[in-house]
Amino acid sequence: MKFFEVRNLNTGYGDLQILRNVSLEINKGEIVALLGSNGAGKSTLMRAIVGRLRIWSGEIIFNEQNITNLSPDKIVKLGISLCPERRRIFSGMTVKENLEIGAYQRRNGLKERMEKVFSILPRLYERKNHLGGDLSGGEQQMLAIGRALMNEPELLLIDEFTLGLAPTIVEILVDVVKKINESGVSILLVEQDVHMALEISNRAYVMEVGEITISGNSKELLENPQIKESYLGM
Amino acid sequence: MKKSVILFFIFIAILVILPFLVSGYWLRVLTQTFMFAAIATGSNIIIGFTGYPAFGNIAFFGIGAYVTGVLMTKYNFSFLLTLPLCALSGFLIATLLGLPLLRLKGHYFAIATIGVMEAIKEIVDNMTEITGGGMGLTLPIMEGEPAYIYKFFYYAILLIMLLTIAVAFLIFRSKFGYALRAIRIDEDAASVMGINTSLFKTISWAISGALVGIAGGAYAYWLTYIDPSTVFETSYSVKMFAMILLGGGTTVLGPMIGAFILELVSEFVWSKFIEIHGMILGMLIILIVIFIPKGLFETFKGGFSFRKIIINLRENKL
Amino acid sequence: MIMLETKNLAKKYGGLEVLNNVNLKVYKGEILGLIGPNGAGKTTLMNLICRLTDITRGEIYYKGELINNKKPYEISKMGIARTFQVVKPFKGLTVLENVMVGAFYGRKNAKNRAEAKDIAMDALKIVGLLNEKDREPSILPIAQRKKLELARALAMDPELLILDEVMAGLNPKELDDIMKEILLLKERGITIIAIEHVMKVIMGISDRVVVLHLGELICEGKPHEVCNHPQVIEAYLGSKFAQRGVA
Amino acid sequence: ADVIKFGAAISLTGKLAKEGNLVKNGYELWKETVNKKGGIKIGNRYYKVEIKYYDDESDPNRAAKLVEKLITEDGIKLILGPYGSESVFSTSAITEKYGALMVQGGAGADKLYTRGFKNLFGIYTVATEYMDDTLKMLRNKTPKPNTVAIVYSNDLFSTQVAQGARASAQKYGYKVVYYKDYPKGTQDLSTVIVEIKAKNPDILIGCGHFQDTVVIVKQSKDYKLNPKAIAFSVGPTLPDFVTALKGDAEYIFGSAQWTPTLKYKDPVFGSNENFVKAFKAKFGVEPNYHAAGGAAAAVIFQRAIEKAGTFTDINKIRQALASFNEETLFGKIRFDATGKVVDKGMPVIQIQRGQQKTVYPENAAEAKPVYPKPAWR
Amino acid sequence: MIILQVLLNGILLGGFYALIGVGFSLVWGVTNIINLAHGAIALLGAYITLFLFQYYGVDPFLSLPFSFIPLFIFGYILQRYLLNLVVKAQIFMLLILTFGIEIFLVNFMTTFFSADFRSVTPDYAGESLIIGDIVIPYIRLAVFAICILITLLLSLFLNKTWTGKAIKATSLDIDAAMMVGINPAKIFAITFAIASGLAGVAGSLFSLTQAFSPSMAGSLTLRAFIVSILGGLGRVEGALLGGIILGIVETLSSYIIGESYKNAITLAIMVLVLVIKPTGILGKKYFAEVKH
Ligand SMILES: Nc1ncnc2c1ncn2[C@@H]1O[C@H](COP(=O)(O)OP(=O)(O)OP(=O)(O)O)[C@@H](O)[C@H]1O
Ligand SMILES: Nc1ncnc2c1ncn2[C@@H]1O[C@H](COP(=O)(O)OP(=O)(O)OP(=O)(O)O)[C@@H](O)[C@H]1O
Ligand SMILES: CC(C)C[C@H](N)C(=O)O
Ligand SMILES: [Mg+2]
Ligand SMILES: [Mg+2]
Repeated sequence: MKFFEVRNLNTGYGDLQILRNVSLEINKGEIVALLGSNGAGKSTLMRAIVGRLRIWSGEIIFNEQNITNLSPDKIVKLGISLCPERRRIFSGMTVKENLEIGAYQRRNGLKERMEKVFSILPRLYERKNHLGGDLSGGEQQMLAIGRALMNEPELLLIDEFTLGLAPTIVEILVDVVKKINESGVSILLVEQDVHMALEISNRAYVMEVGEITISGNSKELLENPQIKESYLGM
Repeated sequence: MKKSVILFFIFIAILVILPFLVSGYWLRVLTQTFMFAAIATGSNIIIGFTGYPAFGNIAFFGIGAYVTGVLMTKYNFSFLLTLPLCALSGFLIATLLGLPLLRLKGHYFAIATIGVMEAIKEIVDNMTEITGGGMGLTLPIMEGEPAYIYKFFYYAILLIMLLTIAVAFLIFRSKFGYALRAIRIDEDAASVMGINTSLFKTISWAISGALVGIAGGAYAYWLTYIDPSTVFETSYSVKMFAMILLGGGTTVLGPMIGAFILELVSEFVWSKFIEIHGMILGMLIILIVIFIPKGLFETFKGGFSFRKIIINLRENKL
Repeated sequence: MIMLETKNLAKKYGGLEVLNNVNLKVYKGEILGLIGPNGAGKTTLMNLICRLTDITRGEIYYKGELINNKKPYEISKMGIARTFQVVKPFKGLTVLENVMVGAFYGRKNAKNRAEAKDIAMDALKIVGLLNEKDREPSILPIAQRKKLELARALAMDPELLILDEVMAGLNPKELDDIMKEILLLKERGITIIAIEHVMKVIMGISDRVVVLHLGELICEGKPHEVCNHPQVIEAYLGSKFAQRGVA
Repeated sequence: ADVIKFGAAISLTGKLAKEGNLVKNGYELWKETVNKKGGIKIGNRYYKVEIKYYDDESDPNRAAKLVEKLITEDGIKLILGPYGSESVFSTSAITEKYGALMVQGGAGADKLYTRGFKNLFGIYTVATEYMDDTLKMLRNKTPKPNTVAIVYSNDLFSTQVAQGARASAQKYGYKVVYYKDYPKGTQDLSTVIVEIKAKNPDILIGCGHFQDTVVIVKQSKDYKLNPKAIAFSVGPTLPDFVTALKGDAEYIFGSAQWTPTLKYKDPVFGSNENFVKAFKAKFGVEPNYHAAGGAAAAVIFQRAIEKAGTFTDINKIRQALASFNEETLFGKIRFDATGKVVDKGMPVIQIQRGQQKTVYPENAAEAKPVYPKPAWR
Repeated sequence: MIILQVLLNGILLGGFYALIGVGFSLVWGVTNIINLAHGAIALLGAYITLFLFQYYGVDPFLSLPFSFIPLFIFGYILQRYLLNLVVKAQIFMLLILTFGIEIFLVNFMTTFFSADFRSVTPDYAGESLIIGDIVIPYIRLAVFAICILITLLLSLFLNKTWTGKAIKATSLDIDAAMMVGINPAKIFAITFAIASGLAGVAGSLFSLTQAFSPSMAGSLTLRAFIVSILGGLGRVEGALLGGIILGIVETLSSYIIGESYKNAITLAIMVLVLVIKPTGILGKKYFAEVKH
């Protein structure tokens, strides 16, 4: 039985097909990295998984349930959360309100969960009464992750969480991601810092122009000559 | 592009010979259509090109109407002489208003222009000495046979429409036009590229005001009776906007096409369904927005197709 | 020769002091790397130089001339061009037309469409976007949109080019390519300020690096000097990075 | 078949729809009555009446366009007027230009007749004479009223009514203590009422439209403005006035171009009384002056055509109208050289026990005017 | 003394303006739709009250729930099945669309209720509280109190309930709202439903103090418009403040400068507020920033 699986997915925008026969799976407790150059379609795949994009054909299975073309709110309710590209936090709401609304589909035990999020991300606790929009980029990224955790997801999708962040912050966030994973959440990670992504993930997929071209164990991929040449610049 | 230009000239040629073929009423309907086409095309310079939704642009129409009206009745100006002055006053007033108002964006700008329009209307309404206030202004009736008079206005307003289109076209193709489009999309980016945004915005509104002002002047002499509530008419604003959107605001000819379709369709609707035409017109607008929200020009530039309608429908849905 | 200089420059947003007494010098012909933690005020500093936001205090000189009271469009005509961290392509215009706007109104000031087109094509060739010239920018992936920003700036024929994180989101391979292009620009005599969080890039292209932290310049020098500066490691690079060494 | 076609562009929708439809009802009843009698008689032949309607949406510009359509497309040169001075203004310019003929019973602005038009005939007593009879009637009452407040809507018709009212007030020796306008369509007049209250006038005259009168009455009551008489140019004559205001409508005066109780003979309906009966039978409600104006305009048009003996020779019909002198349900109608009706007078009505009662002129009065008006409870 | 009375009138009038404006402002702030049909919807409420009053003798104040509920449902359906189909189109398309709805509703009302001006006049209409020279009509006082009460309840609803918070979140960022499991289609519909319901209530109250006909829809919408601008989009407290300011400005300018300049002055003040503080007097950071 598969925890999460994408089978032969095809989709795109308007008339334009972006993803072609994409298949991928995630086992419970894993971190899976999704690599690929710009415009390969990684964010598109994430959008399709969370129901933001109509799927033309193929299917997505989560915990034995077919979630193909379910609406985003239902998918969130089932336990898949997305930390989108460019963070998208609610700038006009305080950190606390942002976290609260993250629990929109899981209202029980809100207090305890918020405690937990604060313990993973203590910086958020310090700023809990500030408006989201007033936070620095790194803090906003933490908030985005924290908000996703408020939904107690079983699967967390993270899209380019280090983009434009200072090295110190990246370091902290990498630790946060590892901690989240250790607490039992499976993670699908899209990341341009291929080195880092392969270091923290168990397995990885490489996507090129809408198709999965390489997949395998992360440690092995680090040594893969093709990867080395086209993604690590060596 | 080539093809649409040829089509446009054929279309104009037909319009030029039409007065010899149709009756006074249809001449009047067409004249009114030209008038709306001129208003929509002129307003589109600020609305569609520059991206500033001047919802109250009809203010300049009213101003033009009153300039012609007052000059002709109080100072015995000849009609043709008043038109440049209509343009001038539209230009000047838009320039003055532009300085404070063009700092606003989007909805806010739209509302501010509505406010300004209503305020100008009220001022005209209260300047009873000069404008006749709420009692309106009666212009001298043109000398001559009705047939002659109607052809005169037909051609005059057709010319005004063509002038407006020509100006819009020249702007669109020019360096200036690129600047306006850049401003529409992102003003910060435009300004660091070397575009003097506040100056250009103001000029574009001023040109727009001048063109709409001319249309207003012609209207006043054509109808011979104006009063504040008929020339500063909010529903004209709405109509103008509908025309721009229907045809497509990012194009030169879109507003004119919108004007022709909307005027002629409503003419049809009005004559066929006296009692419920209002409801039908409302439905029609709703349907247009749902099915061709990008405007006809944009949606069907590669030819008509249902697929495009469906794609649009999918895209705009929540 | 000093190209650009700020003297005691400060910026406040409401009560928040974002920049505080910044004295920055940029020399002709160099590539200056500007780094610093998120929210340090890097983008704000560039916005001040381009005169997009009001100066709270201090002066900015460009080639010896005080530019405090200039408008953004005047700045650009003086030869300063920039890219935006959050890309701002002109949607609805094609890639080529986007770049033509730069040619029309920048320092080049092209007189007609033909001239603007020539300039634009050159700029597109430099950044390698020629194949995309008739596409609509909003469907381009981020990397290409960043290239478009760059092409547009180049079409303005700048003397001083400000790059605000043009390389964020590129993978290592793509980074190598674009770094080479930037070095080529330097060879053409363009002075460049590059803001970047990717240290590999900063190390690879900068002649000099300055570090901005909490609105103040805390350090400046050769790239490797800066990297080993304890305050910079503390505030920005982090200990692990220091251990791992400069890539 | 032998028919005479009339045309009318009239407000069936929009802000004047109410009045427009009433005028149309008047036209319709006339058409039916005439046709029942065989039609319009020219020489020895009878011609059936047909009326072509268009809806001007209460927009004068549309009205002009539609009248042009009637003339050029439908070939109709006999135009029954639209409702409202603005529309009559714009459409009569069209009929004038095309040499078509208009008889209108829907507009009362004096300005209509100052343009030197030959082809426009109007049967409404003009605006400046509107309040004259009311002020005349009140001048000798006890306790003697001395002061008048006039408030009016800023539109062509109402402004002229107010001007006339002021002139009449001065003529009859009243002092005008308040004279101000408000913009057309205002919804709140509390400030105006409070200001008038401070002047404590004996008579309050409101020159506006129906909704304004309702607002003025409601707010007068709210703020205890208690003049000895309240009179409106338009409003009390509409049946809705009582429906909307109930008891508060009591004792308010209104000027009417016509009232159902007038005792005139009529060449088509026989008498005013018959007209009222026929109207009630057909539309289920008592007619008011809008409807009567429509019917009367049509009757006059018909009589002129019959006298001229032609329905195609506009010149002859015009002459017949210019020399018209006949009693109709609207009164004895004569036109002056500009085409406006003269010496028709303006009956005054008062709401008494929820009914419109004609209280002036004495020969048509059904009841005595109640004066002074009791204070609001 | 007159000035006091005038000010008081302005405040009382302002309560009504706040109620007509609050829903409009909410819809605008949350869905970015300028609902030109708002006034027409309010008039539907007025007709419901009139109908119940005339045929069943229902007291106008008791009829408020009867205008709220059907219009709430009407609003929900309108947004869910019509406006939601096009919300992502250019904002001005939506403007035209709501104008289409307005034309439709106004003509619908004209056809079915006729263009007549109507008014609801219960027996107690015209009773006033008199303190010295100052007159306070009871009905206006009651209308004012109800308006304030409803506005406050709405404010509580938005700040304390999950739905309220979801409305707030959706107004800030639709995409992000979807990420946390909010269904914006539903939230939009609820927002529009609330606004329509409240418009209906406002219309019911309107029928008590004024004469109304379908042709008045536009001027009601304009008032709602000004209130939203003055107070700040999507801000309940803003609408209250905006309403009262509008009321006072209207009565005061009418008193000082004259009734005939009232609208010009009101609009000039609106434009001034726009130019000085485009987010309105109570506009909050990050809310209702111009969205394109
Ligand atoms: N809304 C859209 N409409 C049309 N095309 C789009 C849209 N969004 C993305 N695309 C196109 O889809 C392709 C894949 O984009 P996507 O954002 O999924 O790439 P990505 O792998 O996430 O790249 P990046 O690393 O830059 O984030 C690109 O070619 C892009 O131009
Ligand atoms: N318009 C504004 N109003 C208020 N504060 C602002 C505004 N713009 C920027 N700031 C604040 O100023 C500070 C500096 O921001 P700036 O964008 O310059 O940082 P940066 O160094 O470019 O960061 P990054 O590396 O994340 O791009 C931040 O705290 C930011 O929140
Ligand atoms: C009430 C009518 C007698 C007058 C009409 N309102 C007009 O404009 O002339
Ligand atoms: Mg992506
Ligand atoms: Mg930055």
